[in-house]
Amino acid sequence: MTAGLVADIAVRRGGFALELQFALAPGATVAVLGPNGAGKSTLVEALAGLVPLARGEVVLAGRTLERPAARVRLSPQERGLGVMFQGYCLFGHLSARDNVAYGPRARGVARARARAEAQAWLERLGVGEVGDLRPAALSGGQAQRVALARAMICRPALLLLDEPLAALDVSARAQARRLLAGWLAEAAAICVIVSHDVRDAIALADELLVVEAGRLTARGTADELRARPPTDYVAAVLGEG
Amino acid sequence: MTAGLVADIAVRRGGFALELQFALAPGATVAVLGPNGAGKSTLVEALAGLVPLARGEVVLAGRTLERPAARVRLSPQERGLGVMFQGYCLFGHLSARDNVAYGPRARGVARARARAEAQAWLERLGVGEVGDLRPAALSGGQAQRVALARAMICRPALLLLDEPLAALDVSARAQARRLLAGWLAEAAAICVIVSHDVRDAIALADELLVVEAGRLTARGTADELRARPPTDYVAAVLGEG
Amino acid sequence: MSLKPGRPGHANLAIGLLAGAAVVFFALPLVGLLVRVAPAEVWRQLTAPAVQTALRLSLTVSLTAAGLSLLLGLPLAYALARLPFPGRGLARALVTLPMVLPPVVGGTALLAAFGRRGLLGGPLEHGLGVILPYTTGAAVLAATFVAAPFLVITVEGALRGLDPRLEQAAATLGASRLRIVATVVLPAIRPSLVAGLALCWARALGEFGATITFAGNLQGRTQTMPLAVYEALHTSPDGAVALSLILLAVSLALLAALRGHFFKGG
Amino acid sequence: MSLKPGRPGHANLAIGLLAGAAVVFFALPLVGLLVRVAPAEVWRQLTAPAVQTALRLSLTVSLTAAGLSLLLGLPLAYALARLPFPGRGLARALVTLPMVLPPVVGGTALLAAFGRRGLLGGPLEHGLGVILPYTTGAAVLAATFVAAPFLVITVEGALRGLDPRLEQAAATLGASRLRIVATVVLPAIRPSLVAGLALCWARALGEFGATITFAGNLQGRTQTMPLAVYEALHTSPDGAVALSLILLAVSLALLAALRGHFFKGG
Amino acid sequence: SGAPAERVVHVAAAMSLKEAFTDLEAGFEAQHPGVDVVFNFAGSQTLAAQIVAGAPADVFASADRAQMERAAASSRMQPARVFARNKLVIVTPANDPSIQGPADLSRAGLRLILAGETVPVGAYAREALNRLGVREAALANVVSNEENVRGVVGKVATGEADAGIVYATDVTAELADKLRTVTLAGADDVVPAYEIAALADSRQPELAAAFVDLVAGPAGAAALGKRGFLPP
Ligand SMILES: Nc1ncnc2c1ncn2[C@@H]1O[C@H](COP(=O)(O)OP(=O)(O)OP(=O)(O)O)[C@@H](O)[C@H]1O
Ligand SMILES: Nc1ncnc2c1ncn2[C@@H]1O[C@H](COP(=O)(O)OP(=O)(O)OP(=O)(O)O)[C@@H](O)[C@H]1O
Ligand SMILES: [Mg+2]
Ligand SMILES: [Mg+2]
Repeated sequence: MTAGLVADIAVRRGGFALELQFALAPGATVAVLGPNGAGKSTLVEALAGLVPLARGEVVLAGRTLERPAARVRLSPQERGLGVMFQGYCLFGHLSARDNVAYGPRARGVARARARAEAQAWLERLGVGEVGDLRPAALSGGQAQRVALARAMICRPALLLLDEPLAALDVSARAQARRLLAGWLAEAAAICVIVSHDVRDAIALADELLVVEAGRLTARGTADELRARPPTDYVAAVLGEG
Repeated sequence: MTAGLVADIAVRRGGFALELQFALAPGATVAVLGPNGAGKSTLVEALAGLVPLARGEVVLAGRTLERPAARVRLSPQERGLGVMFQGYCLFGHLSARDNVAYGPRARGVARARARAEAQAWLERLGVGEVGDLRPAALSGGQAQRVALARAMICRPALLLLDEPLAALDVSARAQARRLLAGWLAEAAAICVIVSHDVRDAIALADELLVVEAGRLTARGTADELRARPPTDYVAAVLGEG
Repeated sequence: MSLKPGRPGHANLAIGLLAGAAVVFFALPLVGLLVRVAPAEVWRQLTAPAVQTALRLSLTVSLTAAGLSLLLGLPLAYALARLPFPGRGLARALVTLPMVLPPVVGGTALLAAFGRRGLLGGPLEHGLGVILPYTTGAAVLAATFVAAPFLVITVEGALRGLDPRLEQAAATLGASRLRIVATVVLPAIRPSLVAGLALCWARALGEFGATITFAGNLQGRTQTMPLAVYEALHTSPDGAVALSLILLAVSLALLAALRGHFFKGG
Repeated sequence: MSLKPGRPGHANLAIGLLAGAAVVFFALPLVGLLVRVAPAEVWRQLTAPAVQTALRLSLTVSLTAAGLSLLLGLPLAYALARLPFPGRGLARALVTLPMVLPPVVGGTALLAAFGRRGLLGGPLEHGLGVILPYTTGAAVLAATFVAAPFLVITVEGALRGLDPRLEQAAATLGASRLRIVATVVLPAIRPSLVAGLALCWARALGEFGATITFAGNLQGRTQTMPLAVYEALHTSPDGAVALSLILLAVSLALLAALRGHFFKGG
Repeated sequence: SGAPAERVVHVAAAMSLKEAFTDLEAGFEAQHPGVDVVFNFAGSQTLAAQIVAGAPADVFASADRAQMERAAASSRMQPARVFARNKLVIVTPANDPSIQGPADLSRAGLRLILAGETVPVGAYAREALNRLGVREAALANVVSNEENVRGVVGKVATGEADAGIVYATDVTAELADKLRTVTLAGADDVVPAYEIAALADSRQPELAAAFVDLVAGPAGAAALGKRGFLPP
């Protein structure tokens, strides 16, 4: 039994199959790279408990989150997660601030305190001025930062970020990277960051996982992978960074 | 009266105001760069006729699309557009193929021909295998390419693309860039590409327009702007490319 | 604490209990009816020619009313939800009123409008030679009057909840407004549209008070199943219950077919 | 060709024409009623103590029924749309049946279930000392039985159309299922929820047949406005119409308040 | 009905007349070839409302004078004739022998059902109770004022009420085993009367008159008598 994350994942979705295993040490941050449709978002959803495993298991800090063979499956609520979705999934009827405050509120924090904390997060990410706007009135980059704040505010044990910086402009991206890096260094959380931008991946993660067509095809630091790229995709993507 | 696009735009949206003027020659492709919340998507929506102008005018190839002073406002249908939205806006009840075929069908193309054409576009963009899937079953990059195909298939006189490549992986991005560049060279269309990736902008556009806080702050080729960046943002963003 | 798949948590339990109570509340009266009536009686009624006539008429009238409700109600719902026009609030209120009016008064109101001495009765009779009361057409109008609001209100609610950006995207692709409604709006709200149509049709099928007042109770012409039930109640309560069970069975079959068609596997 | 803002195109015209026809169709009968009745008669009725009693009772009964419908109907709608359970299709069909049943037969069914000689009547009477028929409670049950299905079906339709990813996002944020329903699901379908509630309440307010059959007609206890209207129809048709207008005015006010509350500026 | 007839006579008749009038239909149509009698059975007040609003009827048969007068106020009616009478009885559930006469209706705790005072049978019942001197006490036992006589019969037959007052003709063969009948001894002079009239603006005045004559004549008396109605 390890203190980190053990993921042995087999998921079917329509015609697509995801099958991979990996283990992460406590406090580790990995970036998941891979071509479109490789299964990165599916991996995030499987870890979050939103798509059921066909086989395998997910164990976090010694606690079994899911193991179909033993008919164990914790609900997303019980997993202690923070998830940022690729499509954001903001609540359309709530203001940006109340979107961010949603997690704390669900965990019993009083409304005023939750809102104040949410506003602080928005400001840290450079979008303090959109607190009162509904998601429909947010620009793409503003919405992405609201979604990022919503995932991080609860200090989860497992943080899953799906393309957290893809819509951000230069300065917002630098700011968000700094914030994320600082938070990860300080928190004991395990963090899985999906990104197709290899520079973001290298800046944020200790290690890279490469997923192609539903399989783990490479794992290592950027330098290791650049030195011996196991697939064409790895060579191409690291050539960019 | 010019044969190209004349845009003199003033739009209010909640507390945000967009005010800028520019003219483009026939066949021109420009990239619009700018920080998050600067008004890039609002510009696209104004040109498309989805948000009304408060003042100003839009004239395309000598035809007035909108001029509030004369109480003229063509509907989006009458403008001869192709628009790719930042949030894609795919039709959830249609397959990817039928999403792409929607424009031709609306213009009277027979179902079978429209579908065949749509499938050809999907294949050109490297997502031929998702033709039968609904948008909810698409990965982020797949959905983006479906949206791109949907905007381009009708050979519009004015093509508006809002972050067309943001979710694409290395190889898909290269493929899409090539396709787009080829199409633009061949078609007589005017194309406005919103992007926060300066490399995409440089690869695709003859000229860059920079929008900051609702105003046009710079215009020129990448080299011109790099040589004399008028604002910090321009310097930062061109430092990246 | 670990949850096996499908094992309900506390909330599921609460929701399940209340939902179960609701099902029991709806089921019990129907069971009560069922145990009261001998199957032989149902069979006897089902094979009676008068009953078959009433059943056919009920289906014709209620389906025509549902069709009319679609024809008039969908544009109205769309206009209420999407086209700003003066008096919109009033129009919306107007549409809800037939639901509140006791049906018998609804029939009186229809007479006041379309009866021979009504507002339009004279022009209709002398201009077009049409006398509405006592005709199958009157039964259809009565059913439409009481049932269409259910479609309008349901669809309008769904339209208000629909993201307008889908319609905008379709507009930029060159689709006319009618095409957008047919190919984007209606498919996007299909579950609510089906619900509204089911409500509307069911209400038309069960309609009684406005029909007997405006269209009379004429066998073969305006005597729908609810009117036949009413007539039977007078002489043979068990026969009336048997008739109602037949009506229920028919509507169950039709609703199941409707849902099966629109929600495969639902 | 240039379009000025707000000038309708062909499709707008077609939609507008049909919507206008619908409005006329709904308005004409009401106008017919209005011109028939002298304002003095409305005033006379409004100030009659018996009418005030009936009005108060109608509001009490219909609002309680709407509340009960929410309490039982929302969980049922949620279960039907989101929780797979055996017999779900049957349960859904069951809920639609009270809409199709002629209300008088609905009342008979309620008697068969909760009457003194009904399935539960014995246990209720001897176990709890409760005799339901002829009580205000019976009127509430009758109204709930016929009206709740409108809420359930409308809300279920809206739930089916709702993107389940919002609920998933809320679950990852640690919200319990009840919290998700209250803070994400219901707000997201609010327009349909309001529509369903309006339909349900209006149907409860207009309810007549099941009430008189199951609860009887006793002033101050079970004589709601529709029953009072029906009684007046025998002797004073104009009085009955005046009563109906009062009922309409009250429901208009309440519906306007409901919509005003839920859709500011709608 | 049957083959499409050239001429149609619309007869609007009180619901309680359904069986007797239906018995008369075939004979009338045989006497008048090419004529189709179409009945509209409903509560008298519903029919009166239709006539006031101009519904196209030829004959109206009402269960009481009040609704006939309402219809006549529209000046569409010919003079009316009484063509049948009825009798009031007390009904109780078949298995409940406790009620023996009108005096038992004032027993405390009894669940008594009457038609509303505006419904003909309800008005007659109150008048009868008045004659019998038990009006106040009996009315205190009323748990529901039904909209029509069928509601009274149904509730007593299912045992939801202990007693009701209805027309003798309402205890049909189908209900005979569910109901026990007790005579309202002492109120024999309260006699419900049915009225019939042709409409003045009938498009078939001769046929309408002929149908009225049939109902008010010997054939009508026989058919009505068979269903338990009393002669006028
Ligand atoms: N609900 C679903 N039903 C069926 N197939 C699905 C579903 N969701 C995803 N898929 C398929 O699974 C595959 C993996 O999708 P996924 O979203 O995990 O890719 P991804 O690696 O995140 O790609 P991207 O970089 O484009 O976001 C795709 O081929 C997609 O079409
Ligand atoms: N419907 C709306 N109502 C009110 N304000 C809006 C609305 N839509 C956009 N805005 C505001 O307008 C400003 C410009 O938004 P826009 O979407 O045009 O930015 P953008 O340049 O596209 O940014 P990004 O790169 O993040 O996509 C933002 O501050 C946003 O909050
Ligand atoms: Mg993805
Ligand atoms: Mg944007």
